[in-house]
Amino acid sequence: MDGIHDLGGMQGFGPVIREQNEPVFHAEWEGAVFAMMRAARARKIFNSDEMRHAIERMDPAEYLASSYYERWLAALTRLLAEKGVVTEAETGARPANRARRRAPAAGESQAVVLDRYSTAQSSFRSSNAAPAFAVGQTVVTSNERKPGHTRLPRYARGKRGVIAAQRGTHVFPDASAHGLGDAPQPLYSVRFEAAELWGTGDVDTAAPVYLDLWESYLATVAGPGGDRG
Amino acid sequence: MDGIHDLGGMQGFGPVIREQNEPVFHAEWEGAVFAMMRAARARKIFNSDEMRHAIERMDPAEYLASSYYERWLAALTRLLAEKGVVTEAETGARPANRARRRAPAAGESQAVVLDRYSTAQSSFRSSNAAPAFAVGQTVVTSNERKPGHTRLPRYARGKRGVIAAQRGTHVFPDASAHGLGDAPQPLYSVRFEAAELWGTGDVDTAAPVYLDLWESYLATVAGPGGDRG
Amino acid sequence: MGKFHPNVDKYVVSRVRALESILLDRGILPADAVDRIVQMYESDTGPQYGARAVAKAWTNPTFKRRLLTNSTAALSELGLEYDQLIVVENTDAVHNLVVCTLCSCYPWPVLGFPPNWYKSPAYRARAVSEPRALLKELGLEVPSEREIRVWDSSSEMRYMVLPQKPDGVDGFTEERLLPLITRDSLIGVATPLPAGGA
Amino acid sequence: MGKFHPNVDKYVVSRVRALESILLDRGILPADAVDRIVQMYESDTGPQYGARAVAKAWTNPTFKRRLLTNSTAALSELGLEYDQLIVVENTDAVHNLVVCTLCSCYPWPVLGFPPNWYKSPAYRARAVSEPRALLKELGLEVPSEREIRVWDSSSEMRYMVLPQKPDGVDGFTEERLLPLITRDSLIGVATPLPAGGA
Repeated sequence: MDGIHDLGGMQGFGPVIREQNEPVFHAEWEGAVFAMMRAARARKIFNSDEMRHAIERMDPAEYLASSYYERWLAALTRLLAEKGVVTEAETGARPANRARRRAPAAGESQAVVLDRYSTAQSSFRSSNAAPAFAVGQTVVTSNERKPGHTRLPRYARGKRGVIAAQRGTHVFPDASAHGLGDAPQPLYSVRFEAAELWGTGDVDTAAPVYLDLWESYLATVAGPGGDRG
Repeated sequence: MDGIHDLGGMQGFGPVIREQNEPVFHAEWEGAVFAMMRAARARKIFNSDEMRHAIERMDPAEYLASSYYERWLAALTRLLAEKGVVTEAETGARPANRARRRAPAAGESQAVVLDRYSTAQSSFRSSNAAPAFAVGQTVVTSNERKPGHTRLPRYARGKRGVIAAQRGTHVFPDASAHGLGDAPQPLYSVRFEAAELWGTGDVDTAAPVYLDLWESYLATVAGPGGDRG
Repeated sequence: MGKFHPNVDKYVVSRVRALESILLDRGILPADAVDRIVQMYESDTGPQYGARAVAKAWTNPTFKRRLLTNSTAALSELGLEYDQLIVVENTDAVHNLVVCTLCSCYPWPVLGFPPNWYKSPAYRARAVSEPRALLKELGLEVPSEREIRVWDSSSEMRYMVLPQKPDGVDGFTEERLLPLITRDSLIGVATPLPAGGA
Repeated sequence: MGKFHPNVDKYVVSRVRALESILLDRGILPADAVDRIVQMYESDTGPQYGARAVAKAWTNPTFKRRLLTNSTAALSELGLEYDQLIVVENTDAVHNLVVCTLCSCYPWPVLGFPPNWYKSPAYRARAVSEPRALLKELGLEVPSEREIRVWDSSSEMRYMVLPQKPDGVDGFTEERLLPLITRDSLIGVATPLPAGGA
């Protein structure tokens, strides 16, 4: 979807402010949201593509007004409701101060306190299908406007690029976010020249963008540079 | 600029809610903002293109969180400061309850309480230059990403359309918003097919969009349908 | 008041009052301007000119032709000097819809103040890319074979729809037709009211 | 806390507490999970693995080649099982910069938690379209003739920059190099600290 999350190239946001000695969490509730998200993911209540799409479906004004962990909280609440685990009415009705952590039983949290990365989370899938595009080939991206989750940003829609690398076969987020399974596809690193993305104005031509794009986002172009010259 | 104001085609905003028996102003302060804007415009402190650009320069999160007249207030405050009429420090420092309207002198507001439309506001300009494009001609819009004000929406950037009508010669907002005078140009009504704008997905092909575009936004395309076919 | 400004009103009101008092002091805002402007617009708002032009076009074919080809001349016959209007005609083949995606441009001289929904991000975002679905949500089903032309008001030209005349109003005078011609029908999100409906 | 949520904190905290108590009751959230996770990440965060890999690459050309061509194998030598990393090398001709415009994808296993600025709309919006100007604002001047490659993390592959080795560190051990390798230099918004600077 062409949602508010698709920020690449937008103007008007002002400077990037770096905080010195930034803490891991800025408040206790951020850590709690992080832990709850971990737990829900460990219990396989939803996957990472569903989580991203839940964030994308926030009201655009609320999205921009929210901090990172507020967005996580919104997505978590929504997905727990959509999956029938916790209704929104329950969350709203529960008295705010009821959370009392019991004394921990040794080892209890093992299933939830995950390793920092587990290969079970890998997006790679085995495949017998050969990739359709070769390194160096010019491709054009889809101009399709999808109602659901996709990982082709709006700024790179209908644009020409060159295959920079093959990245193997991966879970397809456009399917995975909608309960349609892994539907794996070859993935490519595609290089886009700045003038192709941002036009002919005051553009820094020595600043290409590389995107990882799934095979179904891409189509061949006639001739090495295509018919646009 | 590719700012938050450029909303055409964005997804995720939800339903359009119509208010029954909507009042002209929803609160007294809205009428005051409207009147102040009228007064500032009547005094020629800024023009309508500068006003639009001031709204576009709002912080994106604040833009979406604001109502229509809150945006006007933000633009008015900003422009009065930028034009050196009222500094932002003055607005902030002034006690909130100091506004006391004096008893009106008869006829005093005549210069400000404008007619609903005055031909002095017309955007038409006389010109000897013949329009470069003819009705029926296929054109392609600029892909230029401008830092300032422009009236070519992002969804119609780098797209092909057909000249539907010539609209005469008009003030050019991209100049007028930046103190660069009227810089008038021929204006055209351009028809864009939905598939050109929104791609090959689930698109309503019988829903073309017509935009009024200035000559410098447009370029010719080789052949009647252009080289893209 | 923005949806996400829980306490915005007080803050906004205090800023407005402060600015108002400064502009009064400096003579930029005449003392009676706010009251007079509010009074004027609250008493004289709405689509009077637009509706009048449509009623006349429905009953007078030569006026209709002028309205569609030279609206400035047609509107001056109604006592309105306005040179920026384009009138677009609904037919069995074409339905027209007006929007402004970049801000909220609207033909104030003929339609009065724009309603809040017209200025909402939802309308501005959706009208260009999914007009048929949006109109259906708003209660107007446009047959799939009828083209919907969306007029995105990107210049100072303004757009007004000339809706199709309802059935059963042949022989109606302009005065009888007027109440059928709603603001929403002149934007393109509704049809005029039926002959017995006003 | 959102910039425009003046009183967000209390409201958010109450929603978080309510949800936490429900998930505890249902056994989805183990009783000690929040404390253990917070403690684990607060004590063990930051770019340790990433910095270690770079220090080793600077001192060991064959490891560097593996890191650039098969990061999974290289990282497993450092005790990390991670198969999603692409390492991109800065040279005199190319500077690399990592962003995620659609959300905030970041190579957590090698760099720890992403800083807030990396997740900010401003960084996500600007890094792809005006990287050189943005880097200059952040204090890093990249010569105009040097290509800036922006890696927008659109898939589950993650990106880490292999920065250029500072001058004057020839013969340094990995341990002496480590403190020069900042998180920001591994994202591409800074260069490593100078030899005397840590």
